[in-house]
Amino acid sequence: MNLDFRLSESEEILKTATLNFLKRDINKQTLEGLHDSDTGTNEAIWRKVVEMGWLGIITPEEFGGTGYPLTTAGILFEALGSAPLPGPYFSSAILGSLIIQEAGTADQKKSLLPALVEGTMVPTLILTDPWLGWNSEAAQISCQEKDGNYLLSGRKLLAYDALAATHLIVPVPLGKKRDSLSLFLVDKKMEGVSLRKLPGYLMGRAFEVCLEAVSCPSSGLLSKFKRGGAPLRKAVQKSIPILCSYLVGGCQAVFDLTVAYSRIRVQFSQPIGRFQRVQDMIIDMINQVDAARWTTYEALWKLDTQGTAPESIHLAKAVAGEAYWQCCNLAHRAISGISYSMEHPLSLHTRTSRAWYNFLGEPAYHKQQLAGLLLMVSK
Amino acid sequence: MNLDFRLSESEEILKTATLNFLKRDINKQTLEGLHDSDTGTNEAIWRKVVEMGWLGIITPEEFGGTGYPLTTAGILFEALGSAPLPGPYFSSAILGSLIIQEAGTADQKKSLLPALVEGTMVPTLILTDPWLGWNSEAAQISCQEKDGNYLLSGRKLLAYDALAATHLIVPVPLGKKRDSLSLFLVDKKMEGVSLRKLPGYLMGRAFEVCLEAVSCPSSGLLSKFKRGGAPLRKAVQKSIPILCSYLVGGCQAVFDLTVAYSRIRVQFSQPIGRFQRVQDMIIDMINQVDAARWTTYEALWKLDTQGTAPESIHLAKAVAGEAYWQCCNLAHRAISGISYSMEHPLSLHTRTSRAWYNFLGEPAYHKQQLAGLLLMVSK
Amino acid sequence: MNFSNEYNKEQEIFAREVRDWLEQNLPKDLVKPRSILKMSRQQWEVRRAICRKLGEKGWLYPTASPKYGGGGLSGDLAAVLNIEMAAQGLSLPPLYDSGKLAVPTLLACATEEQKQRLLPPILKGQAITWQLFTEPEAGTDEANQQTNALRAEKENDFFIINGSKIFVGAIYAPPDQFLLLTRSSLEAPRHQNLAMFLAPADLPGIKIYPLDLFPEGTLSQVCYQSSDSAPGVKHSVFFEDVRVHESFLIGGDRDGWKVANATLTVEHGDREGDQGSSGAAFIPENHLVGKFLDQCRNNPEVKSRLLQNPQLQADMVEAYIAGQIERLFLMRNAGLPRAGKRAAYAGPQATLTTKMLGLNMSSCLSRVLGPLALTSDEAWALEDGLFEVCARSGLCIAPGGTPEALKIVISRALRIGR
Amino acid sequence: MNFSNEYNKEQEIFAREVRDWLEQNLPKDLVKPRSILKMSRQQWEVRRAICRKLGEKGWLYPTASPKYGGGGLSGDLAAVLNIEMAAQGLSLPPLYDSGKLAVPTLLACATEEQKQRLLPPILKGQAITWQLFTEPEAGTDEANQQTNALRAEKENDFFIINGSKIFVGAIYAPPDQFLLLTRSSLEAPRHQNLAMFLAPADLPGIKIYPLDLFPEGTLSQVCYQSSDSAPGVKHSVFFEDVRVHESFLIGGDRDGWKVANATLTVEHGDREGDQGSSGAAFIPENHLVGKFLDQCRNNPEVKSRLLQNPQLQADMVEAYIAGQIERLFLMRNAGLPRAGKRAAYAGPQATLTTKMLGLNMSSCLSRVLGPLALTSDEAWALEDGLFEVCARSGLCIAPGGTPEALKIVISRALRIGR
Repeated sequence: MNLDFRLSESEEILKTATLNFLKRDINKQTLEGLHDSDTGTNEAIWRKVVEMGWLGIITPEEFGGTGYPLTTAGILFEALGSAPLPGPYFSSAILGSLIIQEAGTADQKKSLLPALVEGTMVPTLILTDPWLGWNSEAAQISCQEKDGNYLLSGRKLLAYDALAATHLIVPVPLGKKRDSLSLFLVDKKMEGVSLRKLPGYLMGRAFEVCLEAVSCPSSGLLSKFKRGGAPLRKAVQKSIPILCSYLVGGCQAVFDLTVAYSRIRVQFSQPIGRFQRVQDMIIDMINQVDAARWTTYEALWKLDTQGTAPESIHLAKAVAGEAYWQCCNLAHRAISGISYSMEHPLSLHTRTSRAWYNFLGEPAYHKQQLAGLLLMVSK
Repeated sequence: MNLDFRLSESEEILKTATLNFLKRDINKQTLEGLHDSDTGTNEAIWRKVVEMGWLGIITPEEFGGTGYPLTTAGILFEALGSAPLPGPYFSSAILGSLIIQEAGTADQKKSLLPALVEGTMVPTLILTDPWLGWNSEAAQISCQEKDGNYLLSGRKLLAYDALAATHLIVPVPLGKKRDSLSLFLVDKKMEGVSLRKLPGYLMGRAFEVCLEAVSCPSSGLLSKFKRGGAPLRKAVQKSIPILCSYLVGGCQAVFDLTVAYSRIRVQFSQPIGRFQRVQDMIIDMINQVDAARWTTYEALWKLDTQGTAPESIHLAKAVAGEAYWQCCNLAHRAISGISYSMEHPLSLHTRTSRAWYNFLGEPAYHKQQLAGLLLMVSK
Repeated sequence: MNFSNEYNKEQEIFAREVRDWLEQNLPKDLVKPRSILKMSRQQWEVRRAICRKLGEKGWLYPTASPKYGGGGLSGDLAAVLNIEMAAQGLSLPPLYDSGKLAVPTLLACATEEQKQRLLPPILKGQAITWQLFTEPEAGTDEANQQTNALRAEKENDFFIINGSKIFVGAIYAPPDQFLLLTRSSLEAPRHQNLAMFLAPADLPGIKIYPLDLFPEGTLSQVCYQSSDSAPGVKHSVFFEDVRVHESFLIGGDRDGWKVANATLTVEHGDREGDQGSSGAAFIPENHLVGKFLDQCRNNPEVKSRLLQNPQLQADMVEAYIAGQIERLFLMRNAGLPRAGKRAAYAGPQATLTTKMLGLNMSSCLSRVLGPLALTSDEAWALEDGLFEVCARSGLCIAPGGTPEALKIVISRALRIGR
Repeated sequence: MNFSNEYNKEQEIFAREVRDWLEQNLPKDLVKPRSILKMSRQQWEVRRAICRKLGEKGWLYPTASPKYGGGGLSGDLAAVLNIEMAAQGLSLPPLYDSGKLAVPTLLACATEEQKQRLLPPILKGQAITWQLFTEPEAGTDEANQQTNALRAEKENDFFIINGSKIFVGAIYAPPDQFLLLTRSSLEAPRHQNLAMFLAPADLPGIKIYPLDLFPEGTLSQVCYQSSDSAPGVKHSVFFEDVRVHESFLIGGDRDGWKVANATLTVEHGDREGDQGSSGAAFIPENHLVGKFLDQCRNNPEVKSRLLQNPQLQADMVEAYIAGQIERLFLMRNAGLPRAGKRAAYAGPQATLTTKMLGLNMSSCLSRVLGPLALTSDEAWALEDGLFEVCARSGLCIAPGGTPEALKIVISRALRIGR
């Protein structure tokens, strides 16, 4: 028993620096603008993000990154979630980097990862289809070989960060076996690629992506042909707890602003936090915040020390995804009136909690996976 | 639109008479004794029950009953649930009578139903097995023909009211088809029948029944051979909302005693009902009580006017079963300390809510049935 | 007992009359907007015209007394009218109008002279009313009014009004009049310091600004009947030295809280006191739950999601159960008073049930239907964008009383709270 | 960060020492009863003897100061001791003893003379203590004491105690002493009118009666570690003119509430203030959830129920999740103080979580396992009757603070409540 819940020195520095940056460079108006934009970022911010090294946080040093453990990336994304800062940072620095690390050839890593770290190559995974959840069977892009190139055609919904990205990572199913798919890295500039943002206040930056006979050279094949399933799954698994960290940061911020309001808002001649009904909402919130936080931390720790942690990953996303959603609901109930204003900080969290709820598997999906693990695994 | 939620005159009279009887003849000590007994009743009470006509409430007049609609029986059982009065009244007067009415031959009805109404023949259905729920596939009794008789062997768990009964209605599966089963009426005095009560404070009067080569004459066959499934299911369906009425009576009583206590119990110099946390428990309770009541009433009304009402029946049992359980939980939380005493009226309700929770299908079973109906039935 | 919701003979005859009348009188250019925010001013005017026509016929407030311009219909026939309007995609009234709160308030508290002057314009559809109770400092605590209405020093048959209201009104300002709660004394104790007005909305010194809120109204307003009667947009209203004559004061100078309670009782769900539009026996289907279950049943992709993840079936069943309970509570509330029984908690209980159902549905939709429940995309949105609107509006449970305010009312009705 | 719960080298060496000692010192006739109510007096005496042996060794209250008879061990080594005891089916202490509340109370509030006189008997396992706070009129409102302890008119170094306590103690009365909260003044204001005693239990005028309750203790007492430390039976204690010398008074005549709070903080879940037996880093597995999941996994009939009704799988997963969250909260509470961080709400939050988990489990068991979860039948009961005990004890969430009392404490810690 060597429980130790301190942050490392570099984690403390990273956390402070990130929170300072958010405080100094991202004022309320900027933040609202980013949320209403189609990319979630802008050039000035992007330059600073590259400077601060966010994009290379888990990319190995040999490729220009800092190669921090996942836990450290979790600390960064927890800080980002507290804003909540939008932008393709998770898509590129975490999910994109991990896919390239897991699936790419030595040459691809050498050429792609440094560009990713420097922010000139921004990949995003085009995975989630409606109805079928996020797992790889869902992919619906067809692929034909022609003159040594691959012709990709099809339509994908709910491609997150597709406008901010320079490249799309497109899984293409080939054959009936679960893992039998290929991963293509498609340059968005290629002919036949088109995007359309899906409207909806709570939708987040999700796009419909249309590929019309996009001609992808064999060098754009990230994994070996038909061998993309396993590395993709591994990358997604490792990414999930970092996404959860972002949600934890959001939960905590929602909790904090609700508590602060409950101390100053007076009704019936006393702060509303004195009323048991409001207290119960706040207690419900802190229980969910803490559950999200500690399931996430443990999943990160297990991944960093043991490499895999299927139960913990499912647990973290099931708990954190639901927690963020419900904390926003509870905060709206506690704060009421003004919280429905688009100018209230809560509304940004509410949008974010909805947008990320289904990404990489909604809580119900992960609970179903847990049920499978609990019932099939003999102790 | 002809909404009318008044009780009929005979229903009002029945309700008043029943509540008066409970008040006058069943004092606290008697009631506790009945709950601790193995039959739930005694000779004196049984005589009065026969006099008051409870046992014949839904048995047609031609067989000595009063032939009231199911709704009227619901009013009676709601009153009984408010005590809560134990005893084999539901098993005999409702479930037993309906099975004989649905499955019995003309001769059987003529011989059995008058005896049932007079309280000399007391049937109980031996149906619920552990694990497999209450539906007829669950039966695990084997049957052999020998010299024109049937030899029944096997063990059944969770046979309710088996000690108070004179006869056991035993479903025996014969073949693979769902409805392919036979219903035997087994006289408990027959050789080879043995009973053992299952211990447990919350268990109710449930028995393990053992049949060792019990020789049942062909006249003991209630339905036609292998044709017992459909009438059994029909009888069970009609019975469920009346069982729900009993649960509704229990819910309401638990609510009433909790509200009364919250008005007089003083902590922090005020009645605890003034505290929002206690109020919220009470509001949660009344919501559940009313949901149980009105889903039950509507199911009864539909059965009386339309003959079937599958959704409404599943809805009523899902809601009422859970409501009674949860109302008891909430009442224990609101009342706390003294409510854990075996001498507190709540403890009788808590026992009863647990004992009936699974009988004729636990809420989860009925919700699963609803899911099936919702998904398969095209509008 | 009788739970039947079918028309009897008298009701069927009246229904035919209503159908005929609607066929002849509904404008041909009536278009159902996708969401209240997409209703054009022109379409709003079309509905305004329908109001007037209904008002002339006495069908805008069908149960109100004909003496003042109401229809004098029974609750059952009013329910028929509601059902037939709903079949045309219209609610009653067919746009947002706090007249249905003002009418019972006037009937309970106004003088006979005021009734004769103020009721007909409402009942005949000539005047649209906004309820102006909520203020920045008066949310759940509605008695905490800071908008002052003080008698002028000279001409003291006039009040001078200063202050502001928030979260009021609906799309397309201004209305014709305000049902306006104010503070009439700076000294008198709480609950004895208020005054209520039904005042014109076009007096000098009144300014109205729209608010940027992300829901378009509560879920029940948006989804229940027809989105036409949802607020769509809420406003701030500012009063600067606005002069209002005492002939618009309802009740006495210090009676505002008593008068407000005549309004709030109806708003919190007491159908019995509701002399407004809805027939006492009108049990609306929960449109949202119905459409959601349709998707589960009939959309093969949703169905396959449900079959692949059976835990989602539990969400579906809970939505079904909640919808049934809500329907039965409303039915009970309609039917029990006729049986001579009445439970004071029943109205707010049903309203609370509806609100919590809305909140839960806003989560249930995303869980079961997935992220497409959040988009209003013309090509991909389900049920023409209904769910996207609901995902936002389900969160909005404050208007008409927060759940916490309703729980205070219920606790009082159960004689445990103060 | 480090979530590892495995022994390091020092811990492994100590664990071996403990295992050896236990093997040599645990009586051979130690039998684990099916339920606390089935523990014979003889078996209780066996545990009583183990207490004394542990006490001599300093292992009964391992982290307490050796100066008074404690073990002086680090929290981690105390945790090892707990884990090794649990492996033998024993908790620490191995029977119900409010000594673990009395010890931190004495350390915080007693005089040095009192510490030297009163601590050793507890720490050495010679004296069993019952906490006597709850009264008929003092439940959640623990300051509302009606048991009077008034100084005698003559010999005013003695207090005369009159009144009664309820829901106190455990199976096999009497204990050796009471941690007794009383009212010491009929005039002084609330919170300044109380006095605390650690008084002998055998004084003239004390009567103890068992109560007929259907649970055998809270679920965490019954299921967590070992049912040995569950109360099993609760009692009423009556005081009639009982004379107690002031040397047993902890703190001043009017300091009872302050002293009680030193106790309540620990009882509500603050492990940091807990100078009692349990090691700060000891994270017990939730025994009940574990056994329940075992059934789901390994009992073919339960598994078939789960596969037939997938909605039940949701219950199973919720139980798993709740168990994990509880474990992580306890782990956090053990680990955070070492990181120099402390959240005042964290202790009562974990206690509340445990209580609500118990309440929910008592329903979950019946839903998933069916009615057999309710029987204690020798032939049919699952897990040797554990679930039957839990179905009753899960309902019992009052002892040690109702959820409502804990929410008051949490709200105060979050600086929103008073």
